[in-house]
Amino acid sequence: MIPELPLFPEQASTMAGPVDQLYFFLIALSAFFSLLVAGLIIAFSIRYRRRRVRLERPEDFGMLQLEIGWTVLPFVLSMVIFYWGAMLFIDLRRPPADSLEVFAVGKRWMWKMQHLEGRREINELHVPIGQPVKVTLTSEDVIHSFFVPAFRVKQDAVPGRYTDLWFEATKPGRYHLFCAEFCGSQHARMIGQVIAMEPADFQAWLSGTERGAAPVSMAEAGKRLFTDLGCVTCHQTDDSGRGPSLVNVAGSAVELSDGSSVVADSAYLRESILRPQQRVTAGYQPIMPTYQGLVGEDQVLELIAYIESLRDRGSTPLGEVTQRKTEAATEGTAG
Amino acid sequence: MTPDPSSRTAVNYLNVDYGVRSWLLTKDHKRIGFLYLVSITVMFAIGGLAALAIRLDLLTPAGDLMGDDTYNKMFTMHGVAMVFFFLVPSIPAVLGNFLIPLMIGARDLAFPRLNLASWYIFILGGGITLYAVLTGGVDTGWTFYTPYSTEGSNTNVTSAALGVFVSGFSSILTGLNFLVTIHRMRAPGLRWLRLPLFVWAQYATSIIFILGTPVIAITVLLVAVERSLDIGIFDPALGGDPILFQHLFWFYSHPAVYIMILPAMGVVSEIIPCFTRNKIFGYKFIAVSSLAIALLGFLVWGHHMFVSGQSVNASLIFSFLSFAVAIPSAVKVFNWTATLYKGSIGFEAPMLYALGFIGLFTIGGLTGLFLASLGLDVHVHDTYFVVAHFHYIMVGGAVMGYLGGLHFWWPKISGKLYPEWLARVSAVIIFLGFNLTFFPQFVLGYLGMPRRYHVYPPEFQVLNVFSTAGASILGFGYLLPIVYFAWSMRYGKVASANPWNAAGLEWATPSPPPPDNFAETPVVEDDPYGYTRIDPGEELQVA
Amino acid sequence: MPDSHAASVPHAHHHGHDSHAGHAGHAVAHQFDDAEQQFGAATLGMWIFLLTEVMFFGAILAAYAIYFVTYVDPFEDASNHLSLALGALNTVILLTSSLTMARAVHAAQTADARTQVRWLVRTLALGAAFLVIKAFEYGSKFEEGLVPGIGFRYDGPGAAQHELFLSFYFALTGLHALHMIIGIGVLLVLVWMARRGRFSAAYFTPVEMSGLYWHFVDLVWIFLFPMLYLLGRH
Amino acid sequence: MSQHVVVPVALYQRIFVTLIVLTVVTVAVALVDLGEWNAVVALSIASLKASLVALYFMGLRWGDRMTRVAVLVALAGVALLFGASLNDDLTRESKTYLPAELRPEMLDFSVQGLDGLTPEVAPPPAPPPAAAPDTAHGAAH
Repeated sequence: MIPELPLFPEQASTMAGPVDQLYFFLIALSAFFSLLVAGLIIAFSIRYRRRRVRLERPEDFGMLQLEIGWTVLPFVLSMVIFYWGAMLFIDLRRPPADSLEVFAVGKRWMWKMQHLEGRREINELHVPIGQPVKVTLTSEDVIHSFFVPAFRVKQDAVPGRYTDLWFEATKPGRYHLFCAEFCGSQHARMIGQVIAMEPADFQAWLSGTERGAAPVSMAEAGKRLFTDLGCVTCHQTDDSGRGPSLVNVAGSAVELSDGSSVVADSAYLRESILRPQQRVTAGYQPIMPTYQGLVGEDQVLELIAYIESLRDRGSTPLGEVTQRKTEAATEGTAG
Repeated sequence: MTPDPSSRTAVNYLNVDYGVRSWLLTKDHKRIGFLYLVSITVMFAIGGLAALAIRLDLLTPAGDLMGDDTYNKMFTMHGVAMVFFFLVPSIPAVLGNFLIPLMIGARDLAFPRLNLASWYIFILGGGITLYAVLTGGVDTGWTFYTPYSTEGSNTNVTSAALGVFVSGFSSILTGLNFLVTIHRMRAPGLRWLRLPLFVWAQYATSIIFILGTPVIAITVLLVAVERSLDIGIFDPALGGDPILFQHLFWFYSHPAVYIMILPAMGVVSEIIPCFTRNKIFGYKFIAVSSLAIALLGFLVWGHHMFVSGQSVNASLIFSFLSFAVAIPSAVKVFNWTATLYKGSIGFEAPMLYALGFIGLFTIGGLTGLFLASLGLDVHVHDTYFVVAHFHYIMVGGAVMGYLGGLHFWWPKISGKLYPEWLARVSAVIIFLGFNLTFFPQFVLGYLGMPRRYHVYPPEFQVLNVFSTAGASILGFGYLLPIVYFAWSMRYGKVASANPWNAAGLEWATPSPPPPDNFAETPVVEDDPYGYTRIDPGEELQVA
Repeated sequence: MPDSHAASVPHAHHHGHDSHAGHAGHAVAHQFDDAEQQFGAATLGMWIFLLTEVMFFGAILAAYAIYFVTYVDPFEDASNHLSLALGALNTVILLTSSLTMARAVHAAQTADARTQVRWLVRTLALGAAFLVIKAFEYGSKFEEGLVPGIGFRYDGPGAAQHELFLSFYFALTGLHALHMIIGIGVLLVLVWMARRGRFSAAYFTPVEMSGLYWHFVDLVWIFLFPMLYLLGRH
Repeated sequence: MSQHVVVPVALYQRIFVTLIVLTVVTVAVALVDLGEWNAVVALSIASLKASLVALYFMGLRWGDRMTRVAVLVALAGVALLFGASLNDDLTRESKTYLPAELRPEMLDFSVQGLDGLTPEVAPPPAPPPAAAPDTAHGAAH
C-alpha cells in the first residue's frame, strides 16, 4: 500500500493561513538566496577552475559599494520579516475578549482539560468551530507545552504560573495535540486529540446528552467540595461562624488583621485556601488549617468558582475588579 | 617538489621525545592540540553512536529498538557529548591550539602549563560525564531544564551536571590562553589588520568563552546543588522561576552556538583564498563580522524562549536583535563567494569541505530567520524544524569546517599527506548523507513532529525513514577520514613544508614543526593572503 | 632551549588556574621574549580570569536581584534572620585584609623577606578570622533550623520566600567562603616562598597576582554584604 | 599594578580609611527607611567601594587601557543578563501562584469520576472565574 506521506499540515484555525503565508514568503526568500549563493559558487567554480593561464585580478579587489549593499539589503529584508512575524505574534498572544474558557492542566504525562460548564476530559478537548477558545494552562509538576500543529499554536504550561493560548477552529475534525517540552520518560506519549465540532454538536456534547451524565458546572463541583472539605463548618452564610462569611467576598476589599486591606481576587482566594495564615481577615483568629496538599489545582479552581458564584448579581464581576486594582497598583499605592 | 630526505631526520615536535610521559606531561601547544584531537574524536564517536541509535529507533512509529527511558538517555548523551565535548572544543582546542602560535610567529601559547591543565580538566569533565552515562545515564536533554532536572528526573543529573561544570573550565582556560597570546605575543610587524582571519575568529570565540562559560558553570552548579541539597533556587513550590533558569542557561548556550560556528568560519576564510589563489575579498569586513557576531551573540538568547512564558515585550526585543545578528553571517557568506571571482580554483578535499560549508551554512542561517520571526516560531519551536536548523549549522557548518581545517593543516600536523582521492570521495559522501538526513526534518518539523519524541504518529514515518537512511550514509562518511588519517600517519607520503603553496606563517616552518616552531622569530612585512604574489605556476604537491 | 627552570609555584589546589600566577623562577619562560612581556601576560591573564569570576558571581547575583525585585517584602523580612553585626564586622575584616594584602605586595617590591612574611601572615589571619565568623553564622542558622531543604523549620508568613532567600544566602556566601579558602591556600604558599626570599623588586609576580585575586574576593563581599544583610533593616 | 609601579603606602591607607567610612555610611543609611531607594543607595555605595578597590588596590588606574575595557565589557555582560531577564520578569502577562504540593493519590480526577457525577439541579453556568489578568507579582503580595 502506498505509505501516507503528508508534506504540509492541515490549516484548521484562523491563524493557520497568515502563519503559512509568512512561511511561504520565507521559503521563497531562502530559496532565492540559497540558489543565488550556490549558483554563484558553481558558476565561479566552473568558470575560474585552475588552468595554466592566470587571470588578471587587481591586487586589492574590494568594492565598498558591494559590501554596503549586502549589509543594508539583508538588514532591510530582515526588518520586514521581523515586523511581519511580530504582528502575527501579537495576534497569537492576544485572546479575543469573548473566547470560550477552557482550563488545561499538564500533569506528567497527561493533559487534563476542564470546560467552564464542567465537562472534564483527559487528553481530549472538544471545541466548537467558528468561536475563539482561550485555553488557560498550568502544570502540576514540570514544564509541559500545549501544541496543536493544525492550529499553529503552542504555549508552555509552567508550574507555578498561569499561561494561556487561544485559537479559533475553522474545520471540524480530529487534530493532534502534542506535549512539545521534554517532560520525562513518557513525554512522547503525552499526546491527545483536539476535536473541532459544529457549534450545535458541541453544545450537545457539552450538555453531555450523548454520554448520559449531565455535567456539573465548576461552581457546582466547588459547592460539593466546600461541604466535603468541611469549609462550611466555619464559613457560614452570615458572620456567625468561626470564619468570615464568603458571601459577596469575591471581588470586594477585605480588611486584614494587620490593618491593611486587599481585594479578594482569585490569587488571594487561592492563597487563603493554600496558605491561610498568610493574610487573615480582620477580627478572626488564624485557626484555619492549610489545604495545601489536600486539594488539586482543578479543585482550587472549582472552590474559587463556587465562592465567586456566592456574589449576588449586582456587584462587579471578578474581571473588572482586578482591572481597577491594577490601576490602583500603577498609582504605586499597592506595595 | 619532492620532500628533501634531510627533513625526515630533522627534530620536530613529534619525534623530539617518546614515551607516554612525554605526551602526558607535555607543555608543547602542538602536542596538546594532538591530545585534544584524539580525545574529541572519542567523544565524537560516542555522540555519533548515540545519534545512530536514535535514528534507528525512529525508523518505526512505535520506536521498537529501545524503551522510552533508554531513548531519552540516548538523545541526552548525543546532546551532551556533541555540544560540550565535541563542538565547543573541536576547532579551538585542536586547530586553535596547534595553529595560533604558528600563525602569529610565537614559540608557544602564553601559559603552556595552563594549556595542559585545560586538557586534563577536559578529560576529568568527560570522565565524570561518562561515569554518569555508564552508571544509568541522564535523561534531561543537554538543556537540563528545571524543574524536570531538579525534581522530575531520577537519573544521574547531578553527576552529569558536575561533568559539564568541570568541562566548562577547560574552555575558560583555553579562551584565556588565546586572548593573552594574541594580545601579547604577536611577531614583530604583525599588526591586528595583518592577522590571519582564523586568528580573528579564535579571538572572537575566546571572548565568548570568557564572558559566557562562567554563567553556564554557575547555572549547572545550581542545578546540581538544588538536586543534592534539596534547596530551592528554581523550585516553583518556593516561588522559584523555571523561566529564570532558561534565561541563565541560554545566556551562555546561544553564544555557545557562535563558539561552535565562528572557528569554522575562520577555517573557511583560510581555505578559500588558498584554493582560489586569490586575496580574501573584504578582509576587514570578515574580521569585524567575527567580533560583531561574538558581541551581538550575547543579546539574542531570548529567541529560545518565545513560547516558554516569556513576556511579549521581551520576545519582541529578542526577535529584533536576532535578526540583527544574522547580518554579519550573511556578510561573511557573500565575501567568501566574492573571493571565488576570477580565481584559479582547485577542488582538493579542503576546498570541497569549504564550499560545502558555505552552501549548508547559508541554508542553516536562512532557516534561522524562520525561527527568529515570532509568528512562525510559535508553530515550529521544539519541533524537528529546529533540529534540522541547528544540525545544518552544527553538522553542515561546524563539522564540515572542522574536517576542512583538519585536511588543510594535516600535512603540517602530521608531516604526512592524506590520500587525496579518498578524501574527496568521503567529502561528497558526507555532503550527500548530510542532506538526506536533515532536509526531510524541515518538512517533518513544519508538519508538527515535536523533537525528543520516542514514538510518533504513523504519518511521519516515511520522512523519518529517509532521515535514518541519510544518517547511515553520513555515519559511514565520517568513518572514512578517521581511517585514512590514522593510516596516513604511518603510510602517507612525507609532506613538504608547504604542500598547498599557501600563504601564512604556519607554512613558513617545516612540517611537522620543530618544538619551538620557528628557528628565529619571523618578521611580518605584508598583509595576509598574498596569493597573487606567490608564483601560481607550480603544480601543487598532491598525493 | 628546553624549559629547565627552577621549580615553580606548585599547582594551587583549585583547578590549576593559579598556576600561571607562579611564573618559573626569575628567568623568562621560553615562550616569552623578555620579563616585561611575561609580566604583562601574567597580569592580563589574571585579569581575564577575574573577569570570568565576575561573570560567575554576576550571574548568581543577577538571579538573586531578580528574585528580590519579585519578592521585595518577604526577602526584606528574611534578611532579618541574618546578624547585621557579624556581617558588618566581616566587611571591616575583609577591607582590612585588602589593605594588608596591598602592603604585602608593596613589601614584596621594596622590603626584605621578614616584612613580606609579616604582612602576608596578617592577611592570612584576617582571612581566617572572616571564616571563623562565617562558621559562627552558619552554626546559628543550623540551630535555628533556617537551613533550606528538609530541615527548614520556619513557617511564618512568606515561609517559601524565606527559604528561597536563605537558599541564595547559603549559595552566595558558600561560594564566597570557598574562594576565601582557596585564597588562604595561595597565601600559605606565598608565605613559604617569601620565607625563602624568592620575591624582590625584579620578581614579585606571584604576590601581585595573588593580591589581585584576594582583592577580587573582597570586592565580591563588598556587594554581598549590602545585598544580603542590609535589606530589611529599616 | 602595571609594569613595576610602586604605589606609596600612604595612598593605600587613605583608600582604606575611605572604604571604612563608606561601610559605616552604608550601614547607617540602611537603618533609615527610604522605601525603594534603600536598595539603590546601598548598591551605589557598594559600587563606589568596589571601584575604589579595583582602581587603587588592584591597580586598574595604572593598568593599560585594554584591561579597563575588558572589565567594562564583563560588567556590561552582567548588566545585560540582569536587565533583560528583569525586563522579561516585570512585563510578563502570566500570573504566578504557589502551587499546592500535590500527591498523586490525592487527585480525585480519575476518569471514572467523569460519568459518576449527577447534579441535583443544573445551576445556570457560573460566570467564568476569569483568572485575574494581572495580580501583583509573586503570590505573596
